[in-house]
Amino acid sequence: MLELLSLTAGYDRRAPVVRDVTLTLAPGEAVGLLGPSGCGKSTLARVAALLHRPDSGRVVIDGEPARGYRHRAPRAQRTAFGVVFQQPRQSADPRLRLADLIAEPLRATGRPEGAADKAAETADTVGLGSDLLGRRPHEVSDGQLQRACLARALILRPRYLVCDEMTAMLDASTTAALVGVVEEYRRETGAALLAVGHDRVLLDRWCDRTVEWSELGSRHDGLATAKPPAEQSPSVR
Amino acid sequence: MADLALPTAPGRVARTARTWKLRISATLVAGFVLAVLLVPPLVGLDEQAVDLGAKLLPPSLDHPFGTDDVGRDLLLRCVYGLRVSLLVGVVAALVATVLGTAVGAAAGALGGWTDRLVMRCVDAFSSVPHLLLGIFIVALFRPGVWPVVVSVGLTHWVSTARIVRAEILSLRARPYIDAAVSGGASRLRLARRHLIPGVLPQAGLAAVLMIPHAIWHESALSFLGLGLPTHQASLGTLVQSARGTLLAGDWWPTLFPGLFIIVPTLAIAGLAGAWRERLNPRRRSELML
Amino acid sequence: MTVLSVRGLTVRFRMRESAPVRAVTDVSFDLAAGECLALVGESGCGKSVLASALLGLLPGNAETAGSALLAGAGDDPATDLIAADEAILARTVRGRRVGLVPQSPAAHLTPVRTVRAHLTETVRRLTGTRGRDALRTATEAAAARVSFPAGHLDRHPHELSGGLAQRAATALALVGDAPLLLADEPTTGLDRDLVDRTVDELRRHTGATRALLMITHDLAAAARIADRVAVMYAGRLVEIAEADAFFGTPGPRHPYARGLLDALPERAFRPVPGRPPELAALPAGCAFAARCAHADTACATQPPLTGGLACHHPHTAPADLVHPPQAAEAPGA
Amino acid sequence: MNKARPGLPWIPMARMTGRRLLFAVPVLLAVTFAVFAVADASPFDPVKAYAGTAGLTASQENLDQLRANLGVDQPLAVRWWEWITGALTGDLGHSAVMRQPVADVIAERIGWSVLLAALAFVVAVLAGTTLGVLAARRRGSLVDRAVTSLAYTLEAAPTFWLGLLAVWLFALQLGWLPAGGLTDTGSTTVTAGQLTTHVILPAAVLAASQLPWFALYVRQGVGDALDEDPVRGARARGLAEHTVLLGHALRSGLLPVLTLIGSRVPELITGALLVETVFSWPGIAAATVQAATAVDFPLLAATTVLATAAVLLGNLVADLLYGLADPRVGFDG
Amino acid sequence: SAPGGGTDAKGSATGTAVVGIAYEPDSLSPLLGYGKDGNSKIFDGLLTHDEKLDLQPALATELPEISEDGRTYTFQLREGVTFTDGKPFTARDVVFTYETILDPKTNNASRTELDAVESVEAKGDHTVVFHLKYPYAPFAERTVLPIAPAHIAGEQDVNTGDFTTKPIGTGPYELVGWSKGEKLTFKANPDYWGGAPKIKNFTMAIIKDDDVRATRLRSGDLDGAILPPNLAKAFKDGNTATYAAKSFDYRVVTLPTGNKVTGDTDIRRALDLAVDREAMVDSILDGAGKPAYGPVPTDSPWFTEGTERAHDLKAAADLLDEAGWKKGKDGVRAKDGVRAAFPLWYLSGDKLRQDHALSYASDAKKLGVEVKVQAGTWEVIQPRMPKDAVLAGGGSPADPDFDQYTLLKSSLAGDGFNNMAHYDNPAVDKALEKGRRSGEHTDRQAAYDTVQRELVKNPGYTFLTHIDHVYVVDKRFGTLTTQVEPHDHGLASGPWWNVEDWKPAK
Ligand SMILES: Nc1ncnc2c1ncn2[C@@H]1O[C@H](COP(=O)(O)OP(=O)(O)OP(=O)(O)O)[C@@H](O)[C@H]1O
Ligand SMILES: Nc1ncnc2c1ncn2[C@@H]1O[C@H](COP(=O)(O)OP(=O)(O)OP(=O)(O)O)[C@@H](O)[C@H]1O
Ligand SMILES: [Mg+2]
Ligand SMILES: [Mg+2]
Repeated sequence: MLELLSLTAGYDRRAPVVRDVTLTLAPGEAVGLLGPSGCGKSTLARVAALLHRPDSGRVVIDGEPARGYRHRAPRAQRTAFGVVFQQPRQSADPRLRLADLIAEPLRATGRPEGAADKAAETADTVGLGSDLLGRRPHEVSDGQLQRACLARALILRPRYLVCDEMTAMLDASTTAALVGVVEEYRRETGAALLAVGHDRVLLDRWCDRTVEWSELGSRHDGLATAKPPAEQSPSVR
Repeated sequence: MADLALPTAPGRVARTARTWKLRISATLVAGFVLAVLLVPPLVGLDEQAVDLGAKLLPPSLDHPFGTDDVGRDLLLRCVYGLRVSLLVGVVAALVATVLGTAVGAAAGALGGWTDRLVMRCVDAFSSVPHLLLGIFIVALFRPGVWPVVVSVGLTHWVSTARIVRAEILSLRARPYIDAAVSGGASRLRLARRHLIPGVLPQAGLAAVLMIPHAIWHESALSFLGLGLPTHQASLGTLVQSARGTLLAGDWWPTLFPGLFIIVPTLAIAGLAGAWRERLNPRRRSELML
Repeated sequence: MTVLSVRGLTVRFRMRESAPVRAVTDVSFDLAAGECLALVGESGCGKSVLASALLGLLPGNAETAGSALLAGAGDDPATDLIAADEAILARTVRGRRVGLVPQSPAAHLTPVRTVRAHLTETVRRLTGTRGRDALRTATEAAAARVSFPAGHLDRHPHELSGGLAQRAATALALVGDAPLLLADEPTTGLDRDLVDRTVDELRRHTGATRALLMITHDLAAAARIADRVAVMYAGRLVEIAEADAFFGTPGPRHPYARGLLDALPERAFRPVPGRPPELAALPAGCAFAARCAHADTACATQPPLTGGLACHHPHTAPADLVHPPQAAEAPGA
Repeated sequence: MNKARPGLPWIPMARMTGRRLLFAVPVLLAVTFAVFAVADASPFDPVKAYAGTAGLTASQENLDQLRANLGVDQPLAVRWWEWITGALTGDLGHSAVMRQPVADVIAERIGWSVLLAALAFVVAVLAGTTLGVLAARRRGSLVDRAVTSLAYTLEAAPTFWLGLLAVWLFALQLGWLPAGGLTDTGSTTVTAGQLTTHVILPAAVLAASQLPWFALYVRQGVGDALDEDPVRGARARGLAEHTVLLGHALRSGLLPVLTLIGSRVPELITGALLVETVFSWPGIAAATVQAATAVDFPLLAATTVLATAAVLLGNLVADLLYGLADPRVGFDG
Repeated sequence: SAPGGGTDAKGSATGTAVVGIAYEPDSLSPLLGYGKDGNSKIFDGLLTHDEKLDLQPALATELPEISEDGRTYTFQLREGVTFTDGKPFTARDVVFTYETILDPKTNNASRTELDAVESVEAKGDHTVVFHLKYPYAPFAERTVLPIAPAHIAGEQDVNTGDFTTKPIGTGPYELVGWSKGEKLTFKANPDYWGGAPKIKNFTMAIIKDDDVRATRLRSGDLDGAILPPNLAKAFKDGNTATYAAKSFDYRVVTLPTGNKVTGDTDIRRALDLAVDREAMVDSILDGAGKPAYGPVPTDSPWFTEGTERAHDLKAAADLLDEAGWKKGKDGVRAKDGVRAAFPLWYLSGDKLRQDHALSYASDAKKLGVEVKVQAGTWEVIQPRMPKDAVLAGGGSPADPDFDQYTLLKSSLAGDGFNNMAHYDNPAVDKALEKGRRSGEHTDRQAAYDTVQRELVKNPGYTFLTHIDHVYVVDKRFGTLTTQVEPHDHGLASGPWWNVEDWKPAK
């Protein structure tokens, strides 16, 4: 069970992006998170995955409060999350071949034996061919890279998956395929899922429940809101 | 078929040029290294033998590089000098680069107060004028190769450290670092796997530049009368002591040692460039190797 | 009037160790003024490479063949985008005659400069606007056009959310009012509202004189504004159809295209079976054969693109109900 | 949350400056003590240095008396403490080699050194950056090779060598510039005109010796940036080549260059020392060597404090600049 | 030529001279040692040297009156001489100068040179009497030492006061400015008692690097400069004259008594025969010098005829063979298990000494003696002097006592840089003592002859060369002269030793 309790987070203490948000993922539950662009979904996802320290509030993982964020979080807590980031280009180290990219978490957590095979296997499940594994990120398409990122997120067999607009730049078939992969994985492991997205139809179809950003108790104002910014901006024609 | 219609891209020409450059660099480096390793055991050089009768002979078959102002064969001295200078240059560059990268990476990757403390120590270190420390170190021991190596190595790691740290600070904010953290990477792993490879080009450039710079230091110390014993052949001392003859119109005692500094440096730089691109291939350079 | 006419465009990437990657093979199509062509296809099939090829921005290991004739307009003569040299492309084509919304917008912004700096600079270069105030106004107008909040103009790329970066990139691409706009997934990261507004803006921008090539996976968005849809598979165009026919009845004719539509969450949400072929080792015949339920021995030869379709066993809809798309007629020959 | 027009981030910058000032005190104390300690440990004998050539024939008794007179027979810590306390009250002590109060030595010379070094540094940064950008533009081209070779050659060329060559060429062969000194050798007053002609050669030589690092780092930074997506984006927008180079590639690749601004200061001082010797430039750097070999503690400590201050300042400026240049780095440090 | 600094500008201003020198004085105060050997420009001594190095009166009206026992020197002072601040010069200034130098509180490293002085006494305004502790024949030579004004220098700290950098004297020139590390500028003293100098403005540019100095001379920036012989060779055009000043400046290898090899008289003598001095003069000095067989140059009146030794490798080898130094397998001789090998140090950075050391080693090698050349700073070398050979330099022309006593006297062995070889020869000691105390020239000549002959029998030093100091000066100053120069040749030497007497051509 993952509890996000009255989280307030952002990049400037005076103007937090996420305000007082509470969200709970029951064990094995898949929750879709919908919200307008720029409202703070990715920020929330990063906080949930212990990658960003909130200004206030708590993250409780299976009853155990998070003891820190980023490196301060114990490795076991950090690796309980598999994260697929919104922008695959940015979240892949340009120097690593896809095979290493996928295997890196295994090696980083001290399990280098058989990492390559395991990586190839996982790559296969997400539909990456072996010839792509030898390439570097700039030699593959964005969609292919996103598949590699999904494989990387799955390889440590996390208990929680955080997918931040994982399918935003994927075609329908690939989307369906990757959702299938995630579902298959969840069936196998009983992992819970937080899927961030814009596509209500997709999330409804994919997740056990879909929540709207506005329902999360987050009061927000300023520009990055559900209200289209254009309506506030005087310079719009 | 469309495949047949494909013209030769300009990339292919560039590739051959690159390959050639790499080959030439590699050959040169290998040649110099071999010369340095093989010649001294084969042809002994009495560092203190002079032949006042054969003073300042221009290049000839007997003396391909000519002789210096006390009649010593310049070719042999250049080879011996390269041996000393490569030792000075390479060791000093290694010390400076390894130390600098380690410290810079530690400061940059750990951040916070560690960073501040370490960087202030680096500041303190870097504020000791290089030549001054060189003078003291050389004076503490006696003039020779190791004091020069130590003095260059000990003073020059700081700039590498600062460059590495700055780059790491910038790399640290990249999203793929988040991914690595989430993948369970420890700080050390993060530094080793993601941050340091990212700064290696910078550190490598510093290392390559340090080689001629160390030779420079060695000759600057001899200029101040504190370097290697001036009768011992090193490229720095050769260049330094050839100045007088150049003004008197004899060019060879300057030209050849000068070439012996610059050509190996360029060759090493060429190799380093190739290595760098292999390590860090990017869109454009990918094919050119 | 034809804005862009692509003939036999082929792009290969030479690889150091493996066989060359045939990212785009023998692609031909025309794009008329006022037209919006949606290019769809499975991830990795070569859509972005096609767009890059049209801008001459391919990486160094790419080899190209074929032609892409950009119609002349005003003072500009017609230009073959594939053959033109870098100087011409840089000075007269990019930004001015061909605009691009890149697929990873955040990665295509310079990390150390603000969005405003990017926009202002582009506005100055492409529209010739001068003067602080004029530039400021023009910058903000450009941002507003794609609903980029003015308050975020002074942020650096890494401080933007995915959707904001996407909007910034779109704003940048629209500045030049180019006759041909290449939009590579212009709607990723945007919520439904914004998607609609963005594509409408793109459509409006296209008007009657400009052309839009929109690469997208978002079939809803494509349906909303596209005149025609092109389906790409393994580097080849396999079908070009009128959008109404494609999304409505009778629907696509190529089995792959049908599978693609079936994968939509609002439909079967079932992926096309099998996996995309490796572009470095394409079969001699139809690349889709391995995944196709209808495949037989005929599929061992490459089907030509005729009548807007390249398939030996097209879906047999009552073909007579469909007007043969005219534009698709022209290339194949 | 609406960020107003962004001025400079004054507050973090001020905080960083403050922290640095605080740190400067222990650093300065440590450095002066280290200098005293190292000088004390060095085999150089202040008394012999003071006596000069006369010392070679002086009797031991005479030398011992001198040692007592100069006060260098006291323990190291005592001398350091006296110097520090003296310095705090504004008395920097008396220089034995210069036979002058240290304050006078510095006052007379520092201006000239700062003039020389600052001029050279500005030239080195500008010229180095320009050459680096030119080289990076087309890697492997003739320009690139020329710049790279030049840079490595300059790096290897001993400064006194360059100086000699410059004098030979510009003063002797061409007769354009005077060969050395602060003013014409015969004149007794310092005029601006003379100063200008006299500073050109030494400054140029010093700049040339500092230039390789800038040129090569810029070349590398810009070259790498040119291969990356942001530049692709900038190109796609149709920006002018110089904007792409300077506004995007250079801006991204600027970080190491800014770092060099701080960390080249010690090298600059080292170079100045040799240049001042070669050109008979009456600056402080040349005095430093004399102070070192003569183990002139007060002068050595004072010049070290100056050098340290220069380095700390250089580093602070560099750190502030890269906080500004790369928002991802910030002002923590 | 350089704009503004070129010869055109100066061609008209013939009253101006700019010379380039390699050394910079530490201080300009005579009390701290400046100008102690005369020619100080700003100051005068009681006496001065002429071109032949004979003593001539300066601030004194004539040479001193010496008492019978040689322990009292009486000087009559010139009247009407003023310092450049207008104050008159009197006996008080003389007493002040000498007493201050003798005061241990004064940081004067050459105080030892006045060791013989017991007291100085003014008799009235214009008479000064020196009382010596012991008869010291060359004492008058020491009184070329410049006289400082008591009314200025006496008012401030002698070691740190202003006077050390802004001196006032009675000399032909006044200091205009001293830009340390760059130049010293002088202007003529119009009221000089010896007549106002023709060269109105005189500048000494301090250029440490030989090559730069040569280049600046070539560029017309300088009117004259001291140069190493190989660089001076290039100045053969019509506008410059080259002067090779004879000197007492020798290069010598110390053969320390404490070392089993160098302390061996046979080895010493063999080396003395084996070195090829002519070759060194020709190649290393480009002909600008003479072979040295002892501290006294062969053309000095103090030189003992017949002490020259020809280069004779064979004789040297025979000598060693006879003495039992037999060649071993490695070509190095040995005797009683002692290899004939020793280190030879030279001052690092000094090319002249390096080349001498290397040629010495090469010559020794031919003889079967292994000399290992090493470089170091004085700090490194000094502690090793009792055992290791050093390539040293020295020489003082004014009186043979000045350098021979400190070089050879056994009681001074190891005292600072005195008697570096720890030379110990009772006959020499006796002769040195006699030469220093005797007032009779013939006695002194005999004494120094003894020294030179002893040095042939037991050469504790291998003297190599006497070096000419080479100067290149613009011809428009006419034909100039040089003095015989000492080892240290700073401001006071060179053709400008008497710049106040130059008569530039119009
Ligand atoms: N590193 C950062 N520094 C400052 N502000 C940031 C940073 N990252 C994001 N922001 C701002 O925080 C807000 C929320 O960003 P976030 O990425 O969480 O949005 P999002 O809901 O994921 O939007 P999208 O759907 O467009 O991806 C945005 O206004 C964004 O500009
Ligand atoms: N530099 C390169 N070197 C080698 N292969 C490349 C390179 N760039 C792209 N490719 C390959 O070319 C093919 C087409 O890539 P492209 O980026 O056009 O795909 P796409 O259709 O845009 O897919 P997506 O929807 O995932 O963005 C992919 O299979 C990719 O692996
Ligand atoms: Mg987001
Ligand atoms: Mg794509």
